[in-house]
Amino acid sequence: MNEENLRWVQRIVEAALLAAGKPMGLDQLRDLFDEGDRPARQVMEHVMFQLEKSCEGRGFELVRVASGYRFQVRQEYAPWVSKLFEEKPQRYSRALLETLALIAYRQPITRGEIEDIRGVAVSSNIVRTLLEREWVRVVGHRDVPGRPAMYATTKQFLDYFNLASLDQLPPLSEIRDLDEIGREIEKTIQAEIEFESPSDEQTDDQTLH
Amino acid sequence: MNEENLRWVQRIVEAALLAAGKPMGLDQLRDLFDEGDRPARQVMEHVMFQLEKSCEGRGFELVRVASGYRFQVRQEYAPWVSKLFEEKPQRYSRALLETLALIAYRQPITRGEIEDIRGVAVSSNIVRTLLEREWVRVVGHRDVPGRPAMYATTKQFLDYFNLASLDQLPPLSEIRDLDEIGREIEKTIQAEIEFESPSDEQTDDQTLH
Amino acid sequence: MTDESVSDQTDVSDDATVAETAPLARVSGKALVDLPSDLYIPPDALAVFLEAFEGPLDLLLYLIRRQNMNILDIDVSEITRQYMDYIGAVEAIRFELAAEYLVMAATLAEIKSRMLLPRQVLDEDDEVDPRAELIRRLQQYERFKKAAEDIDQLPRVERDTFIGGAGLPVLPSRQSSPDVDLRELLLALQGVLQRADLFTSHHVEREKLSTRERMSAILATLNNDQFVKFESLFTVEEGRLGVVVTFLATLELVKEQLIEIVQAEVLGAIHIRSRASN
Repeated sequence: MNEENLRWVQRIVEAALLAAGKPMGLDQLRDLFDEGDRPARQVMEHVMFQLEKSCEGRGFELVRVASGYRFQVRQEYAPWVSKLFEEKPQRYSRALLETLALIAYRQPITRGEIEDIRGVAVSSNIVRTLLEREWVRVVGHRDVPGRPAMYATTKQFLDYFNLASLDQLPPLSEIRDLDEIGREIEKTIQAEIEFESPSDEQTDDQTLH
Repeated sequence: MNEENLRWVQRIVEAALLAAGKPMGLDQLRDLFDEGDRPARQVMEHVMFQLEKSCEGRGFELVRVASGYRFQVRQEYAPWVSKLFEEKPQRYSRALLETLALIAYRQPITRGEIEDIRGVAVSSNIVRTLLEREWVRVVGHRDVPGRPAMYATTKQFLDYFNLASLDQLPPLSEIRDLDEIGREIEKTIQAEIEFESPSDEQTDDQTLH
Repeated sequence: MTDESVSDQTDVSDDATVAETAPLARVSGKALVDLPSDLYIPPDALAVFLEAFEGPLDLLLYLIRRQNMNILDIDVSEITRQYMDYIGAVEAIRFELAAEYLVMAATLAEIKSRMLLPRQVLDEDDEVDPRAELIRRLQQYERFKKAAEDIDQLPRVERDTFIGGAGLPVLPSRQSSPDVDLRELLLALQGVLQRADLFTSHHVEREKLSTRERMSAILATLNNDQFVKFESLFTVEEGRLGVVVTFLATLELVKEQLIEIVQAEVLGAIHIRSRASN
């Protein structure tokens, strides 16, 4: 494919992405072309790269999220652009975000398992909101009494938070092994008994790793 | 206003026009800026001119309509963009399929004869759809009062279903107890439904380990 | 390695920032960042106070952080005392207290009593040490609490970014036809036949479909009132089978009174003409 052809593909892809107003996958974009003109995947990847470059120094950028590519306003201009919309962006409660985090990092997970970790009941409202926003969906039922639904996140969830895949979520903090904790406690208790007072000096080497 | 400043205004205006999804007047655009930063109308006109130029050779352009400016996909890319909005074809009704099947097996056949076998009237819409699709054609008129048209299947019908001749269809006597076909079709339809639901494939690769 | 830095941030030892950046609650517009240290809490504030927590684990984490303690090194006696004080205060004003808070109170009480017992009791115990179990739960909860905060910080659509779109040019209308599976067609036919059987029982004969196909073809050839030579219906290329099919189709057409056959003289040419017409 020559230069002129590549630019032609690029303009059509650009036009389509702007017309769609939602993310489009490489294959969806390729399907817009008639069979004879359809660019190979490799060509498309090159085109997407060029398109990305063409947005340098502009008010928008090309971003790849879970369901494909989309043009979006650069984050630095959001303060001005947000004035276009009267409604303030929605804030989400901690309970909702914690539930969402558990589903995102621990999927597939049941409501009961979420409640075990959070230590409180999960309100039906929260689950409903997450389902209605299409951030989570039911992917099956656990084979235990009551057959509770198992939840997982969707591509829409990733799209909304500007992620291409779950790997891009901020990493979870490490957790100490239970046996290890047990041994630490043994030691501490030992120390407490010996000195008959809780020892503050130990704090440093007990820091999480 | 210096060059750098102008480009900054241009990027914000560009971002706002892309996000707005509707035409924006010059004053609406100026209102996005805080009073201290607000560009004069003259400056804005210059910015709009620059913006227009920046779309040269791209898939979209800046157009001026009655209520202001907006980005629009270039007309020449309409043929590709229109594929985005292609409606998914509906399924044919059972009545249509029955009519088509009877024409295939009992041709040449009149509408009245089809109605006799099906026990219900055949709507003109069905016949028109089949004629438009060029799956059936009129091969004559029966010499009875009303001179009803006699329908037969076409070569296109055979081509569509990958048949060399009607003989390759199973004989009527076999069709009466084709329970297996029923089961297979159920499966196919089920598979199609699953395939169509957008976020099904992701379960596996989204699972965190 | 990246995990390490994250866990450093979550470490309770540098906790002070958390209380500052995340107000516990708002009481009539004012951020409630810290709780009154004496235990006299006005009833209104106490209600808000409880709402500010996502449950007993969250409350415990708060207490631990306020004491500048490491989760792994909780002074159970002190934390239990503070927790009970809050629970007691809430109960005193007879707020409905969620069961989870009371269960936690019982757990804390159990841990405290165990620690007061001589050591051999702990040793002979095979089940999970309740203090270790509590620490595990606190750690587990805290990492997801942190994860929730992280998710909230991710740039998101409608707040930190906006999707770009442009107006559409005039689009040509496109229509596409539904796809049909042959088996769908056969299934439909089966349905008709079953229904038709209710009315007539011998509608279905053994019949070569090619005959009916040929009937249509012959009718299409006889498209005006002209007579056509009978022989012209046959082509050599089709071979013997083709001849038979055409012949059967002709007979069927005669039977259905769709064509007429004329022979002007004995052994003369046979002509056919459509009785149907176009």
